[in-house]
Amino acid sequence: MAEPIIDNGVVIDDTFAEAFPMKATRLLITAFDANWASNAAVAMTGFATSVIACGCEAGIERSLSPDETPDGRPGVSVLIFAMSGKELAKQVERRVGQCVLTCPTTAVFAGLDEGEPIALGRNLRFFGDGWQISKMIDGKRYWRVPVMDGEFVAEETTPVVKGVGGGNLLILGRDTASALAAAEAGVAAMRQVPNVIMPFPGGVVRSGSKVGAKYPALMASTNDAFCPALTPLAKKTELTDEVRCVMEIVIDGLTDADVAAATRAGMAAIVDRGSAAGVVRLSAGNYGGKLGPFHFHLHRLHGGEGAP
Amino acid sequence: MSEAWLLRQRSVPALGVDFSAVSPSRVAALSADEVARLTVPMGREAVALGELFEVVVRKGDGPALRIEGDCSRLHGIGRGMDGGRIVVDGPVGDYLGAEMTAGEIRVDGDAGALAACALAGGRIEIGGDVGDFAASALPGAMDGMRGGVLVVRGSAGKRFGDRMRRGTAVVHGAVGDFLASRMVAGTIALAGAVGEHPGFGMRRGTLVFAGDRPRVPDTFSPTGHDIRVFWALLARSLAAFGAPFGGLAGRLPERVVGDLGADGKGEWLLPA
Amino acid sequence: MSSLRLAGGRVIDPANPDSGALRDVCVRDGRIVAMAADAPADATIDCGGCLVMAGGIDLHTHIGGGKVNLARLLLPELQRDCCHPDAAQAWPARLDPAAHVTPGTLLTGYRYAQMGYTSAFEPAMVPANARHAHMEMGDVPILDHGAYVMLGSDELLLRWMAEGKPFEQIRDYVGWTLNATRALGLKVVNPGGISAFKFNQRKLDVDEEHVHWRTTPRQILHTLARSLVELGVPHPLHIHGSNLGVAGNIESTLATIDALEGLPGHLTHIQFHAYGKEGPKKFSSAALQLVEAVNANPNISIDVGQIMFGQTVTASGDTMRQLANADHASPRKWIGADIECDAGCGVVPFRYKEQSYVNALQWAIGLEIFLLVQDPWRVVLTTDHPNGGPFTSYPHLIRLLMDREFRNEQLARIHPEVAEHCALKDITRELSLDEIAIMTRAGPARLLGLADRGHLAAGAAADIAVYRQAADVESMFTTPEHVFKDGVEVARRGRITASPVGATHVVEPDYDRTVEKHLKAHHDTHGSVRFEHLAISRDELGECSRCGQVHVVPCTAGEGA
Amino acid sequence: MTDTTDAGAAAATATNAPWTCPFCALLCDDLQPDPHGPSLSPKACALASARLDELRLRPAVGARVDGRAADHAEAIALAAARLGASRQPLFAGLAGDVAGARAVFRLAAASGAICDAAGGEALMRGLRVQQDRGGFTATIAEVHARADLILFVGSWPAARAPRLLERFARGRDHQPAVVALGVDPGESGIEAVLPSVALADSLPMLAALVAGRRLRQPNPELQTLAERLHAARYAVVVWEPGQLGEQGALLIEQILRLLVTLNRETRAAGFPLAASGGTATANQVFTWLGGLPLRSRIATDGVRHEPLRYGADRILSAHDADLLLWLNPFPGEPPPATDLPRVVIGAPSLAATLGDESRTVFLPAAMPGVDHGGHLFRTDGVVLMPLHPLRTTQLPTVAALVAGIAAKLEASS
Repeated sequence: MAEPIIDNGVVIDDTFAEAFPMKATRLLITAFDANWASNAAVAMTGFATSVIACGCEAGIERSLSPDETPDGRPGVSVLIFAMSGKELAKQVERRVGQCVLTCPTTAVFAGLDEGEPIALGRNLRFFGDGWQISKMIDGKRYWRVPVMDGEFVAEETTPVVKGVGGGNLLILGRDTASALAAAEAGVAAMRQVPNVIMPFPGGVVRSGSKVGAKYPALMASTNDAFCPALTPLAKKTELTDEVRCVMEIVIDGLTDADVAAATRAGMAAIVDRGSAAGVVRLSAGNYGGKLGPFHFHLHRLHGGEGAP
Repeated sequence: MSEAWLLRQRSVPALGVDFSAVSPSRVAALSADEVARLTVPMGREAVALGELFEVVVRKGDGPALRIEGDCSRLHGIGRGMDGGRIVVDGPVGDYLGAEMTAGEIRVDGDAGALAACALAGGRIEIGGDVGDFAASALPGAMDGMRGGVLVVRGSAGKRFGDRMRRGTAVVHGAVGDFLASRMVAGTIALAGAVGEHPGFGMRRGTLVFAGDRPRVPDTFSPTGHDIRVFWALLARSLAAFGAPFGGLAGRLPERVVGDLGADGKGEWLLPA
Repeated sequence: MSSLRLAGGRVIDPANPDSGALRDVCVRDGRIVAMAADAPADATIDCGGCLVMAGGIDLHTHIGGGKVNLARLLLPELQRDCCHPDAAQAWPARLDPAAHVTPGTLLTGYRYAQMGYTSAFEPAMVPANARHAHMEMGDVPILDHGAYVMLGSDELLLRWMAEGKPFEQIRDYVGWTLNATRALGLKVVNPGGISAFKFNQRKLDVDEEHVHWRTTPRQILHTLARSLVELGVPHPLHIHGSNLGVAGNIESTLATIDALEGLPGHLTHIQFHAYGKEGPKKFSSAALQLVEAVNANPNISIDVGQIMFGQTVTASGDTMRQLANADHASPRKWIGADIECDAGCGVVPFRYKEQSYVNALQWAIGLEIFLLVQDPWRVVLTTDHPNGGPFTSYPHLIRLLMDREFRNEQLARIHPEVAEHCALKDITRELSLDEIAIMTRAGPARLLGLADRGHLAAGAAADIAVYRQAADVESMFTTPEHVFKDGVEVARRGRITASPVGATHVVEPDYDRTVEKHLKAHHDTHGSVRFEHLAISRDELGECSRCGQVHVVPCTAGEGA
Repeated sequence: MTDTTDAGAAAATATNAPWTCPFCALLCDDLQPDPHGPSLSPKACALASARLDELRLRPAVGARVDGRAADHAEAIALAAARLGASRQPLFAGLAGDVAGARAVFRLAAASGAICDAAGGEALMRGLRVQQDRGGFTATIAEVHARADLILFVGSWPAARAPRLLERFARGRDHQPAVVALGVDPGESGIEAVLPSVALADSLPMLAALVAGRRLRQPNPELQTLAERLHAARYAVVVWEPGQLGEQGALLIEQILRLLVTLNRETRAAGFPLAASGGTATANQVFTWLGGLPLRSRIATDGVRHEPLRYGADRILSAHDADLLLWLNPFPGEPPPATDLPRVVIGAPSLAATLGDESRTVFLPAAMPGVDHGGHLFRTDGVVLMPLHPLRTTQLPTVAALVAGIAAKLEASS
């Protein structure tokens, strides 16, 4: 292993985050005001932390001002990632059907220009029980479904593109408060980067995992090498005694460059706060490079290189 | 390499001529002589293009045809066209761009009846007036215009958009009686005066009356619901058609639905 | 008239001995004649490598009359820019097959002749519309023709049955009607049902009473079939049964056979009447049940009414069923009519789709019937033009019947559930040329009583088709080398070479003329034209049929006469 | 210059011979022409009586060529020559019987003619509905047997088919209720529903009410009418395409919509009343021969059907033809004004309406149902009525004249 970089007192491991190809789409949810757009977006991206049991990973990308939305209303942009186009279509239909169609005043539009289309309003329209109306406007089809507050407008389809899931950054802190504060700062910086989401609650996950377990039924289990409770016990540990708390930020993005940019922004924000803020090291999770084609080397990112 | 052609009129044909065989893609591959020898049916005879026109080759970046002169006896210009571009400097006969699937036609003059009839794709722009049954259906066909864009800068005749199913048609001037009769779907936007009985028997589809506000028949009923989302989308799209449609976004319309004598899912949007 | 020798062809003539032998067929004065092998003929055509067959006979094809013209009026888009009334048009033209769904009479005659058919019979002539039907048939060039007149939903029959009038009076009414309308046979359509629909009854099973007249289809069927036997009319009662197209209608079809009590009956477009209601879609093939009944009842003959995939139009007198079908119209438009207290009509366009479960099953059922009935003399090849598909699809249909490999290729394209479960997939039978000749020529001629048609023995009419033998029977049967009508060559390799006027085939059964006073009394009260105008005279028939010959098919003295 | 010798004396073959009145689309055949009296049997309507009275003034006109008398053969030859020279003939009028229409179709096919009927607008109005939506109709005997509510829409046909109601209702035990919508039936005593709006407003409203739609302001009279239509066992709606205005096809389609709705639960049918003169007959004949109806161009390379563009007036004003062949053996519509060469085949009385004859061949023709037998379709399009001569004449039939021209044309080509 090469020499670690130490910047502002924070050690940056010479390692890389390993990420996987996913399928992704972006939806624009608009509403009467920002609050209702947010309500819909929060609900539809809820319980979407990991594909392992949620079917997809989803999150709010950012808020949209009226001049950024197709209908000139406030909105929210969300990204949804899944392991296949088929699963993504299923998740979009369920989540939009249950969380957007139902939510007062909302409308939903495709947020990407190109890609393989999957159904957005195409199947939701049947809620209209024959009263739905289709409109083609400038080559795009919209469905207008009568509902109690007026009509729910949904674009017919949304394009699906290849995305990247599973980018990550591990923050090794001296204690809970400092690790959490650093993670929050990292997430806040990452949220400024377009085309990415951090799907876990608050953007942060504490239950980092390794592949497999002693129990045959489990696909993944706790990342013992990064658990402070196991520093003296685990067969192999990545921690030193001064590390008492580790937080992880998982990043899904439309491209590897987007994930890289987010990782870089997050690292920079944490490093800026310095070791004085309680962060000992930054590291990343990988499987030895055998499982995912996308490798995000922390040193290169810290050095300003764009792509991994 | 495809050529662009200019047909400069020598003489107005004695009778109506069926011009539908002269498409940009067909003539693109021909030599000037071949174009001149190309015949079009005129009654029981066939008349060579060279007899009617001086054939001039022009530089072009794709299959294109420019026709200059009084073409009001040329019927079916651009009929069934599947790409390329036709520009006519002068009036044209019936069936302009009928059954066209792709490409572009511009006419700087008036067009006869049945223009854009069964239009499926592409764009037709008529600088002058258009006759009856523009954007309508062929006899027996369940659908009229089914895609593409028709823009009429002047006025339109009767039965505009009869059985129209899809696409967008825009009239800057006045439009005749029985506008959008039996309309199946699609969008028609109007900026001028409207004749009698618009929307007669319309089943679905959208009429936007940006100019004169027609009398609302008793078989149309208002729906007071919020259509701001749809209106924003539509108004933004229509703004591209120029002045009378420019400020629509700020004129939230009244909406009525009908014709209840038919399926009743058509809508009129009457901007404030 | 000169003589002609068709030399050295393989003669497929199953009505006579030695079918399949290589021999000459000779013609003089429009008739087949026996000529010595060395006797000189004015013209000789080398038919080496060819099959020589009698001209085709379509015994059930809607070629003329009100509903056919309504279909043409309803569907101009099928004829748009593709209709060629002129004989010179080459065949097979590059035409949309849909152009043959509602062809004009000229195109009808030419297309049939171009396929080697020389006779075609209109199966549903409404009495009130009989003149019109004869006019249209008269304008079908080349083909011999004739029509079956419709009774069974006419108010007079139902009234007389309800009033318990003597059978003889009804029989004589049938005899009068056949004469008056210049018919060749008698057709019943949804017995009593067309009338019941006028009284707003929407369904009528074989043993169900007409809501107003209280008669049942069973009684109507038996009365009409018995009338024909007593009048000696050769063609059995032509029966379009109850519940056409309805899942489970095999019950009414079997009840119809039962109602005949052994009397002759021809069940037409039987495919549309052979449906069960098993399976997940409650729609299944009842071909096996039907075939069993046909095999067991020698009084029964059938034509199939095979459906072919693609656009067509259904034109039927069965207003009751057509109204029920109208919601499936494609394109979504249709015409119906209540007609003159005689009958009705419904014209509903249809598109049969390979991927439709119902359509695919209908297709399979038709083929199953063709391939499972034992006696080819009682099965006639039809698509019920245009109801199941246009008549121009016959060569394709023949190939499906003669070529199992081809059939299985088609089977692979249809709705997978049908392809997997239908009996058709296990049927290995391939029909022989003799069997095809029976189903398309000899059989229909025999069923119609046309003694001098459908075969090539000396004395028969010289209606002959000469096909160049080829492995692909579809192309072979599409374009014969030569077609002769009454000895005159009318088509050569797909080009029409002559356009004679065909003959009208009629029956003129004897009946007791006293029935006319009852008829007049009824018409004076209920009719819309004077009684004297109901009957078409021989002279008037000539006006209608462009002075074509009239062939009176003899009626034998019936059992009861 | 009329020959008033006899309409009657030379007339009717036998007093009791059947005769079919050809003067309106009802084609009544219960009239007994009286060869000596001033009129027909008492059943005769005013229309038939007037037409027969006109026949007594038989203008003695022979063939004419460019304004002068000519012999028949010369006129036929000239007609054929001009037709042969035409690059695009227009055949219009097209009244007459089946035999005439059969002959005209063949001549049209030989000359590539565009064919339209007199009153083609009205014909197309009904036709476009059949093409675009279909129809559901009844025939006279059916209406007579079953109708308990008869609704006239938009016109009162007493002047054009005087005996229509009589044919529907004579001798019935239960007389049908008769209502007129959107038209005042004058002195007839027939109940009228006259909502204050135009038919183009009232028909959609009636269709909507029959379909059970809720309207903002339902017209109470129409509401009642809708209820009566539902309650009827067999409602029959009668209309005249020729009286429904330029866009009458749209109105007819609304009537059809209403009938389809009614037939879901009860029974109902339409009864379009055709124009007189046999143009509907020509339409039937052209349709069966060529597969497409009138307003078609018939040529050896195909039939092209243009219900809008092939209107005779439109063709003439657009210079889409260079010769007019006008055909009408019944007294009635004269050929349209045109500066094109004309061949006019028709009733002798047409001679007086020709105007400038400088390029006109006129061939007088016998009148079907008066001068010779033949066949015409009754208004319901189902019953093809046989016609009988009422008098003897030397005039050739339309069929013979047209066949004569066709033979000449063929000989010269």
